[in-house]
Amino acid sequence: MGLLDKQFTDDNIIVTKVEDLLNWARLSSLWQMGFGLACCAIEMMATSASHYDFDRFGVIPRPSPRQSDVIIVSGTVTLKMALRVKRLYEQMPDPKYVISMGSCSNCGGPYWEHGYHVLKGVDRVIPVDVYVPGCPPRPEALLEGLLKLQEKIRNESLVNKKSA
Amino acid sequence: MMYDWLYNLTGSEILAAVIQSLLPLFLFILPFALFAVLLERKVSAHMQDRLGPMRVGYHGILQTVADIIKLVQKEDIIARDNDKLFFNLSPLIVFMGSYAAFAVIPFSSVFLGSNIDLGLIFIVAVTGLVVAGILMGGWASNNKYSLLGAMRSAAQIISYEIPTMMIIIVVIMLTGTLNLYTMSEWQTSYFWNWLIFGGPGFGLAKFILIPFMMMSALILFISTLAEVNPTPFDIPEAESELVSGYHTEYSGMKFAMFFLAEYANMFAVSAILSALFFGGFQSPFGYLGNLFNVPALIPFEQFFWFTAKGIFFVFVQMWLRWTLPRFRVDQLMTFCWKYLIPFAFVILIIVGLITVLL
Amino acid sequence: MSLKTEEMILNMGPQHPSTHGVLRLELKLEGEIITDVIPHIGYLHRCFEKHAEAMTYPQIIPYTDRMDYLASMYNEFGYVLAVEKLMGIEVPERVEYIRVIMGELQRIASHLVALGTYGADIGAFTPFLFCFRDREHILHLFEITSGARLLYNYIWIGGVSHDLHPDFLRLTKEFVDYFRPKVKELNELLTFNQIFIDRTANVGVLPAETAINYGITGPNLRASGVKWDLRKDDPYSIYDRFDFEIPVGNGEKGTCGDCWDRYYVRVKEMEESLKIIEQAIEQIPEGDVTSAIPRRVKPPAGQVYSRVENPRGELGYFIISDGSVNPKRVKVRAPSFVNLEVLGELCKGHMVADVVAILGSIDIVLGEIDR
Amino acid sequence: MKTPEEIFEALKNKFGEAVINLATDQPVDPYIEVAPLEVDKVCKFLFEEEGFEFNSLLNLSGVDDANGEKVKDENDNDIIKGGTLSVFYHLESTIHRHKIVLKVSTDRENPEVSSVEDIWRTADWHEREAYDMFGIKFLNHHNLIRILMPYDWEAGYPLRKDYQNPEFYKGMKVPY
Repeated sequence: MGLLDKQFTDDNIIVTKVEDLLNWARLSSLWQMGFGLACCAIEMMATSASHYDFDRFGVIPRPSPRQSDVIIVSGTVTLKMALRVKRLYEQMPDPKYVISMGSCSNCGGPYWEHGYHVLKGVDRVIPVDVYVPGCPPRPEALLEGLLKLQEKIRNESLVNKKSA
Repeated sequence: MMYDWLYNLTGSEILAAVIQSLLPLFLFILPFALFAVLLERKVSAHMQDRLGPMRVGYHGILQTVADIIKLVQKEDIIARDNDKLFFNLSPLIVFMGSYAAFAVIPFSSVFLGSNIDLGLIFIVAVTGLVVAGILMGGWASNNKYSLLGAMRSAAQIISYEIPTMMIIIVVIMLTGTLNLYTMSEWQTSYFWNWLIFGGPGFGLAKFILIPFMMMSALILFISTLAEVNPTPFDIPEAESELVSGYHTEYSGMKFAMFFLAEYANMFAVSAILSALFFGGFQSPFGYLGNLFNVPALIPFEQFFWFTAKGIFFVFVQMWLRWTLPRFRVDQLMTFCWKYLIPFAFVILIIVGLITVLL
Repeated sequence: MSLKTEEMILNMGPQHPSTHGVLRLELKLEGEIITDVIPHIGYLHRCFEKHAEAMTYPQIIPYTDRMDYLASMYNEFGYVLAVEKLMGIEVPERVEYIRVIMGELQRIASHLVALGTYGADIGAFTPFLFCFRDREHILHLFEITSGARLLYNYIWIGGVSHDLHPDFLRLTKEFVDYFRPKVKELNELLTFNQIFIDRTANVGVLPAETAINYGITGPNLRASGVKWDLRKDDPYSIYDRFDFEIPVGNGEKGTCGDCWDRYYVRVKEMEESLKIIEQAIEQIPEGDVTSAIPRRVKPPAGQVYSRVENPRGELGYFIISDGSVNPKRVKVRAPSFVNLEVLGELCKGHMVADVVAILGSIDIVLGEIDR
Repeated sequence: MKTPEEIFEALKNKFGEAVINLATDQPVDPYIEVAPLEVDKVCKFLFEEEGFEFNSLLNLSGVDDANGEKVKDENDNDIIKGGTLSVFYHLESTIHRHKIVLKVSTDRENPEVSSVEDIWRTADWHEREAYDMFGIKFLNHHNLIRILMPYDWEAGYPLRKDYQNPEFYKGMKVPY
């Protein structure tokens, strides 16, 4: 996570106010990695396009993992691709988030049984923050997933609860 | 001038100098860059039947603030194979180059960083630093996309500097000065005195000059546009080809510096264009301060007109950016060497003859 | 003395903004000039053919959707035709019309994505969003019919899953009227833009001979000047009843078979599809749409190769049945798979920026290539 | 326009033993069966001979006939011993507008078929796919490596009927 995360042992007004500011900035400007895998990528593109407009939430696609905050794993992750997805995730700078979009990347989707080359769930290689179900999820579902992620970020803390 | 004013105010030379050098940064460049990024997103959104940022503040006005605060928080990745010194230096140089250009830009007759006689040459020189920074970044990233982007960028900026310089020479021939402030002063009030309409006075020369001046302004606009890399000239960072070009490997604040420098640069070139051809800080219709006899109002009016012209040209840049496709490297070079430079040359000669003969 | 630069290998993909998915291209460069391109595919291999062997015939339909996810309706259409051919099922008139309307709407939707992303590849981002905006209207039509936006499972063996929405025909007509001017808008914004023409004309020229030898089909083949469209040349369903043109490339802005031709053929095809849709709406009869759906799909033992003109080219299904409820083998002749093969040939001697232009003009869908 | 019968006659006259028979008992398309190591010559003939000119290879698909003997291996998995693998070729002439299906059958344990890659360039990837999925070796293919599966996939050929999926691939669990 970021430079200040979990660096404080006790809560006080300054820390909480700073925390609110930082969390607000993080959640308002989630730059998405422009990275599509399969069918869901088309819905992801539709979400960024005029009709649904991801930009309203401050989400813009960045082509380079170094400048992105959230990776939307949109589609079937195959065994051949899995290590690349992991690599991309590792290339992103902290704090970073993962949205798993669609049944395939949640759990293998329709390919769970006979998919000899399908990774059954991207959570086997990278940690996932929000799962969006659907095959493919509607753009509204992806937006909901994004709002859930924002909620999650809003509750992040600079205080290290364990040491407190 | 501003320095004298500040000196009188603070009574200390050092303090005055420091304030004077920081003022543009805090008063103008940072707010402007933030504003320009938002403007870009809003302009592009409305051109594309979208709304753009809506959730952060009223109609997303705090969007870029959030972006910057977020970027500050991000991890600063320096990969093992990066050349650390140059990798870290590059964004600083790029940012410095575009920031330094603001020192001589005459925002108004009072608000002017430094009134040096070599203003134009200074701008061309410091924006040259940007190339060095980009090359450095591209090389130090140790990434093939960055390297290709940096190489393209260097080739592009250096080529387009030639028509820029030629047009600047044309302007120098007419105005007889390199000082941007004097140049703006020379094109006194009322828009028909602007250089694009042949400059002040109503001689025969003015009317002969008008078509050439319009062409010069166009060439200058195109070639300076190429130096700040928006589409159709965004070859160094061509998203669909080179991922993000020379800044592919940069994260967090370093990326933000490239980002802000780009928008600062956008304004800088617009400022040059308006200072050279569009009367700089001069109002097109005379001043309210003169009308109501309040001279103190005039610098503010001038500031308003200058930024308004600057932002208008920035808007034109964005407009082009979201309308046109991108050139290919060789086409870009062809465009420069086969069209812009010969035209600039012809204009140079004709304007030279006009100034000598008429 | 000639200067020689060291060969540089550039890996483009699997994550790259303009590889249209998870394609990986290995570019061998000399400076910015391409000496060789090696495509590496399989990053989206989802084992369709294995699934097909384990499923019953109707269960396979959703999987065909997921192959070419930009033209799902047409994938179902092709598969269903193959099974019907094997079983000898005659489908009701209304079903044929519904399938054709869906197929042509799908063709427009698919071409819109192709053209839009092509614009984005060349660097013009706005047409991309305009195309997606128009595509939403088609997706809405699909949604009121089948309930899904992208993957429909609508066309079934012997029929369609249910009848059209009562408003469907009216809305489709409205869409046709809405869309005609939009094609013009796209042309003004992108097609005849001089920079766009400079970027695409005379780039990646594919001669007709090479195209046929490489098995290229669809708009890519037609752009090379070969008038070959299965809707006319090997008519299936009821395509022989409609009056429409086959647009071919003629090198209007450059050489016949260049990227611009490939692009423009798609624009023209959208207009032709509109014509077909209009005629189909006029002619569509009333009737039951589910009457011919068989209770049990158990084709006789044998093999069949059936093909349709997918938005990307010839989509063939090769089905071997052993007389049971599961097929023994389903092989898909995916048009993108075949079309992509020629990429290396087209790119040689061009620049890095052209690879993107050429790849975009071939219009691939990775789901179909890797299956 | 030539019917499958005419094509079969011509091939039989030209190649004799290499062309095995014409299967007409099929519900839709009849096919001509050809010897696996002669298929390139047959195809070359069909490609070049005037009146045929099959200039387009529509499809090339491997098939596991699964007609061998089913036995249990040491881990109690069904495997198939013996039998054949087949390859189907769908040819079309865009000049004469006729189509034909060729079939070759090859030994399952050591499947070898001549490559037709230098006749139709499109066969390159099709053959690589058949190799990838079934392990059919196409002789004289210039670059016969896996195409869809990872290059380092070691667990066999997935579309064979007795394929067993591995438990792990590079540390990732494969089954659900």
